[in-house]
Amino acid sequence: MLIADFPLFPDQASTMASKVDNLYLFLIALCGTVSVGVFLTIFYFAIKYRRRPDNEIAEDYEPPKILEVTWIVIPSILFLGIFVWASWVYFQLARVPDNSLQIYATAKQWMWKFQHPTGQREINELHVPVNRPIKITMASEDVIHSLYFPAFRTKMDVLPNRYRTMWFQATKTGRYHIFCAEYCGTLHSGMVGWVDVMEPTAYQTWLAGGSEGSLASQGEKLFQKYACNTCHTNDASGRGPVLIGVYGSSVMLSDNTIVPADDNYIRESILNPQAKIVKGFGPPSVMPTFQGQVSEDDLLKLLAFVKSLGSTRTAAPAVASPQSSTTTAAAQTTKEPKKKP
Amino acid sequence: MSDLAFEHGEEHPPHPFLQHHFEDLGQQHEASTLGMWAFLCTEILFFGGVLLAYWVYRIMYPAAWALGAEQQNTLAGGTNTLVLIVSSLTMALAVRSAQLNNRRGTVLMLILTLIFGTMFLGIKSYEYHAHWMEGLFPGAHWHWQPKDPAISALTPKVQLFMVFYWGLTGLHALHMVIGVGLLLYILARAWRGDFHAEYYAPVEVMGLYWHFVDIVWIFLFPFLYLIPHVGAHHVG
Amino acid sequence: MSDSLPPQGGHVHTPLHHVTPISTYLTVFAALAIGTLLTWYASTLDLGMMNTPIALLIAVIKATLVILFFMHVLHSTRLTWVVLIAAFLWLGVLFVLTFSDYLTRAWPIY
Amino acid sequence: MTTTTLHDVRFIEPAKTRNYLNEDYGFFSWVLTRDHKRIAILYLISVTIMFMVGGFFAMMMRLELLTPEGDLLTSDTYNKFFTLHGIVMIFFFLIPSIPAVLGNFILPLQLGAKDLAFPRINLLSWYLYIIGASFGTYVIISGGVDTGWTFYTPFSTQYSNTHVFATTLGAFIVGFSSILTGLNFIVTTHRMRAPGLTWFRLPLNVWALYATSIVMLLATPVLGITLIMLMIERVLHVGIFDPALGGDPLLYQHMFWFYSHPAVYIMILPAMGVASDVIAAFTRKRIFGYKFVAFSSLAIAFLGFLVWAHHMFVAGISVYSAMIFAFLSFFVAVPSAIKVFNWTATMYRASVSWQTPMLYAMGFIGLFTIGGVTGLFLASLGLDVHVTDTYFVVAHFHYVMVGGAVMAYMAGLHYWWPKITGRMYPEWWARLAALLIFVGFNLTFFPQFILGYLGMPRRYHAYAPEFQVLNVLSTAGASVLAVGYALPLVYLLLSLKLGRPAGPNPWGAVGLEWTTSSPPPKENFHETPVVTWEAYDYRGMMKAMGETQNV
Ligand code: HEA
Ligand code: HEA
Ligand code: HEC
Ligand code: CUA
Ligand SMILES: [Cu+2]
Repeated sequence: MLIADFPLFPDQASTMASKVDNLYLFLIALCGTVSVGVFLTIFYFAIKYRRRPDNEIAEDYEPPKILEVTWIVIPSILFLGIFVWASWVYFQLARVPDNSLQIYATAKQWMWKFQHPTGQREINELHVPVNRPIKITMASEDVIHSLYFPAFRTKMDVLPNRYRTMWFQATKTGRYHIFCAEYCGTLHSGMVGWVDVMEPTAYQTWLAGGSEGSLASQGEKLFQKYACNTCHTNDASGRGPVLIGVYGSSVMLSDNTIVPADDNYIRESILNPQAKIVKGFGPPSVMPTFQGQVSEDDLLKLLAFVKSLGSTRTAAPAVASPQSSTTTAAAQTTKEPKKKP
Repeated sequence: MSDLAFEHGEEHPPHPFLQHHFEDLGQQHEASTLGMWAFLCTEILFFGGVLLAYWVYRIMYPAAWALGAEQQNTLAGGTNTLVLIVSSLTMALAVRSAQLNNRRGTVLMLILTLIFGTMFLGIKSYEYHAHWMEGLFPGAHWHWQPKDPAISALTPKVQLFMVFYWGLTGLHALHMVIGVGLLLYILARAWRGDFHAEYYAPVEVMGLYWHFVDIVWIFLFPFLYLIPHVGAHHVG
Repeated sequence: MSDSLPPQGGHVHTPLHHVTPISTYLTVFAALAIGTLLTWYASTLDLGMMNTPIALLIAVIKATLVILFFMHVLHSTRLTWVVLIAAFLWLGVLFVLTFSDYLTRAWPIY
Repeated sequence: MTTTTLHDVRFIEPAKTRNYLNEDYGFFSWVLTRDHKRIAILYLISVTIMFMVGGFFAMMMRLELLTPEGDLLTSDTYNKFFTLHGIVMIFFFLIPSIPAVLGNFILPLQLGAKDLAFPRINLLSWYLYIIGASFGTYVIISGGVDTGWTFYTPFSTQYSNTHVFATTLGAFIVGFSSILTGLNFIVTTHRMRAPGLTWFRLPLNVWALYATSIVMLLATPVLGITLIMLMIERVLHVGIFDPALGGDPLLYQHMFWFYSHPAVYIMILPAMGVASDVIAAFTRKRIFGYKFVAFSSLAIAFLGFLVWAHHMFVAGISVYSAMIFAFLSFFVAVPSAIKVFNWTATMYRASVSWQTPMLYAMGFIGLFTIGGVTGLFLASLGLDVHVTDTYFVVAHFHYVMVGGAVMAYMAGLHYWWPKITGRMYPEWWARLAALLIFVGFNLTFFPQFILGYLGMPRRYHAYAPEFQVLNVLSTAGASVLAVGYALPLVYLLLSLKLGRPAGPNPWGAVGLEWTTSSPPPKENFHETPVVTWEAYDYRGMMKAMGETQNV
């Protein structure tokens, strides 16, 4: 597929790449045949039946009507097939595998910031191990961006004020493009970077290089800095609910609705505590809003910390919050990325 | 093929209000009413767009919406609903009078419609004034806060509600103002005696427009003034 | 006009318009006024989840009355019906398909 | 007054007959005219200017993209250029092009009417267009706008510090111009058909314009209100679409595409109508499966409303919703397929003339097919994730819009030019231009498919060096294309003076517009026509012609 000096086909460097490419090649074959067929037929008719003195008047002939049915039914069936195939690929792109390595990303005009659970931070560079599913949780600090890995055939818009997750599993080591695919202002075309896919051992060495402590431990420091710990203590004595085991559980709210405590819930709890108030703690909630005080990066660290509390939940038998019954039920949904071995 | 030629027999002189490109008044009448209906389709989708946004956020922020509706003067809104319905009735009667060659009836009913329409706008401006004074105008001038400080977090969402309140009622009021202008024009023509059983399309078209504006309000009243606190009494 | 031709094309020759009796107008008006009071009254009751649907239902009935009688759709051509139904159909498309996203999103609310 | 018939072939100098052009003179007889034909000319002039403006931005972009580095334009300038290119080409050129120019001129003629139903509203919509375009021009002169033609929030409402307000206001106003045109067409088609002209005797162009008008009438208001909400948000800083204040940027996208997807059918449906008329005229055949083609226009108009969120597959809509929209997207392709195959089948055992309009029409079928099937690539969920917001999309929409709609516009312009001006254009120059446009077009946009699949994102002012070769090809193609478009500008203008008088029906085409003199008289027909023949009744016409010749 490669012509010496310039490529006609992108690198296939993820588990999804060949699946997307197969669909693409199939569509080229099918649609190519149809388009070329239409082209040639027109051209052939235009020459064969060109207007000549003996052909001034078109023949009094209509093709059989059954043709009409043919070209309604056959394309419809083909379309249905393509739709099913394409949706199958889409589902795979959308479903994050359970054992993924967690990475956080923040988009802002005009750079990508990545944070590893072990605390490494990178800008416009991303180091990942090969053959390991990587899950990226991301949000934007300003406008909509889109994180695009052409070699992995995946991209996703990054929205302000909301976490979204995407995933990929690289299959080939090397350096591949990262692009911002959603127009985001002046330096949109400069919002690019590289993803470095490394052998697991090389990745370990890279990880061992400088870090300010794991993301969760940085989050713990922030937890103290923002005085969260004054209310969220480890026993039920504080003014706020105990946060141990909250992540991944289902929380009963003061209006008796139950919501899952996922990334976006934690985020909202910090930025806008009044929006969803835990039963027994209001309304109103005494928790102040941290909107405008905590940066996206710090939010991610706090999130990582709250998540790390979740994973120890089985060990800590403490009653997590006033409605412990709901937390136990949801404990098995907690999918924590494995810590650094 | 000369049968294609169309022989145009000499007919009686054309009606003064028959436009040159129509064959007869019937065709012209049908064209104007269809035109107005088509225009109303556009209007339905126009209001529909804001209403869509309104509903999306109403479902997202029920408490703020309820709180926003609480700030409205239901008495004024309800009165206005009735005023508008009366004006719709008089408008319908104006069309009827025109259909029946009743010039005086037409003029009278149009004047009544005009009065009620203006009355609506009067009450509306009274409400607007009150909102403005209370700081319920979104943007830089906003200074409203809920009485209960515990729910002050809802303020930005209430502001969003008020955006829709001003937007929807403003759009509606704009239509009313245009309607009043059109009414004046139609009234002048009715006064002059332009309309009769065979030529009353302008009155009919005016009526369609006026009733449509009334229908919009029929929806706006419950949407903006009467939102219940569904299962969220704790916030209010 | 040659009479042998079918009255095709857009030519309608006589304005054949229905004149609605005053009593109908008054009845409709009364229904609208009652509907208004009813909406207001219903909103003062706590009907739980039913408040919104009821308010909507009353509004739809009122609007239908205005359309059918004040706007003469009841006695209008089929075309008018088609035009009207088209508008509401499209409005429905706008709402239904948009909500097909919002109501199935994992996290619809910020 | 004489009687005109189908095959009345008199070659009178246009200037010597009484017609809409020489009825009266002077500036005000034009800018205050209520004659649909003159309004069409006004539109023709304005739309052509806009095309040149949009083309200028396109050429500047292509020059910038000659090299990977951003060397010719600054990134801000580049961003403004693609935004202005998109806005000018879509709102000020393509949407009004076929409907407001060709439709305005031809629709009443094809219906046998003296004018559109509301001549004054027709003039009003031209003025609205001009006011909107003035806002556009003001923006261009005073520093531009950089949001992309899609005005995505929150960038457009909170971050961009260019002229977003004036631009959206301009787009809003042109929107009303388009609504009023649609309204006029619908009423005219229903109420002003000549005696005997039943629905199934209408040329397919009328069906297409009718379907287009439905879309204009029902989609445009939603854009209007969305832009108003955007303006309010921008001025008042309230959170209608700003997530920081509780708004949802995806709601903006839903509402924008609720208009803008159907809008692509506003562009392509009239193109399909023109293609149908041209193909029938230059094959001297009735379009195969007339009713299928007619109803597929309506089907496209309706189905086109159900697919808008296929522009949002990676934007954050729910997976289920994405599936619904993808599924429906495939089904909007079925009526398009019907048309493509029926046009092709029409050419079977036909009498195909290779005159310019037909060349454009054949180009249209081929390029629209390529553009359309790549639309299917994009509707394929899993594949769209990779190619969305890349040059693959850019190539797709230029194939449908330039290869499809603009080609058809050129076809129609040449086909009806003799009717509009009373003069013939120079055939050989026209064929040369058609060829140049076809070749240049493919050279410009085919490489972009490959670029897109390679992963080159759109709206990029500088790009990775490995993409250069294909970009150079594309720029080279664009230069050929520019020459191709410059030619008609010259020879069409010259033909006004030098062109051979055309006579009422230079193509031997069937249709009411060809039964009146060229240029038509002010009231279109010397006598109200009565229709007794089916649409595209070429056999009937030929027979009649043979008979009269034998007499
Ligand atoms: C005239 C304009 C026009 C037309 C007609 C179309 C037609 C279609 N478009 Fe296109 N589209 C645009 C203009 C247009 N589009 C624009 C401007 C954008 C980008 C906007 C932006 O982001 O700036 C876009 C973007 C766009 C996207 C979003 C891409 C993205 O951003 O990720 C998608 C996704 O589904 C799409 C799909 C389609 C489909 C399915 C059709 C169908 O209607 C096509 C149907 C036609 C055919 C399919 C061809 C004929 C059929 C046959 C010959 C049948 C035989 C085929 C087989 C059996 C395989 N288009
Ligand atoms: C009707 C719509 C239409 C038309 C006709 C065109 C025509 C062209 N377009 Fe455009 N295009 C869009 C609609 C259209 N485009 C849209 C909607 C976008 C997306 C914008 C966005 O992202 O927001 C886009 C984006 C777009 C891009 C992508 C920019 C980017 O994402 O970074 C490019 C790049 O090559 C491009 C190129 C061209 C070219 C070369 C032409 C050529 O066909 C133009 C040729 C025409 C002329 C050159 C003018 C006529 C010529 C003369 C009168 C002769 C004299 C003039 C000269 C010699 C200069 N267009
Ligand atoms: C003044 C006391 C106070 C402070 C300071 C405080 N919180 Fe809270 N927090 C509460 C209360 C009370 C609740 C329960 C009511 C609610 O949901 O708003 C709560 C709820 C939460 C929840 C949801 C818990 C659940 O069980 O669902 C999270 C997560 C949280 N807080 C995180 C934080 C973080 C992180 C900080 C610091 C940046 C912080 N809080 C600071 C009082 C506080
Ligand atoms: Cu960030 Cu584009
Ligand atoms: Cu689309």
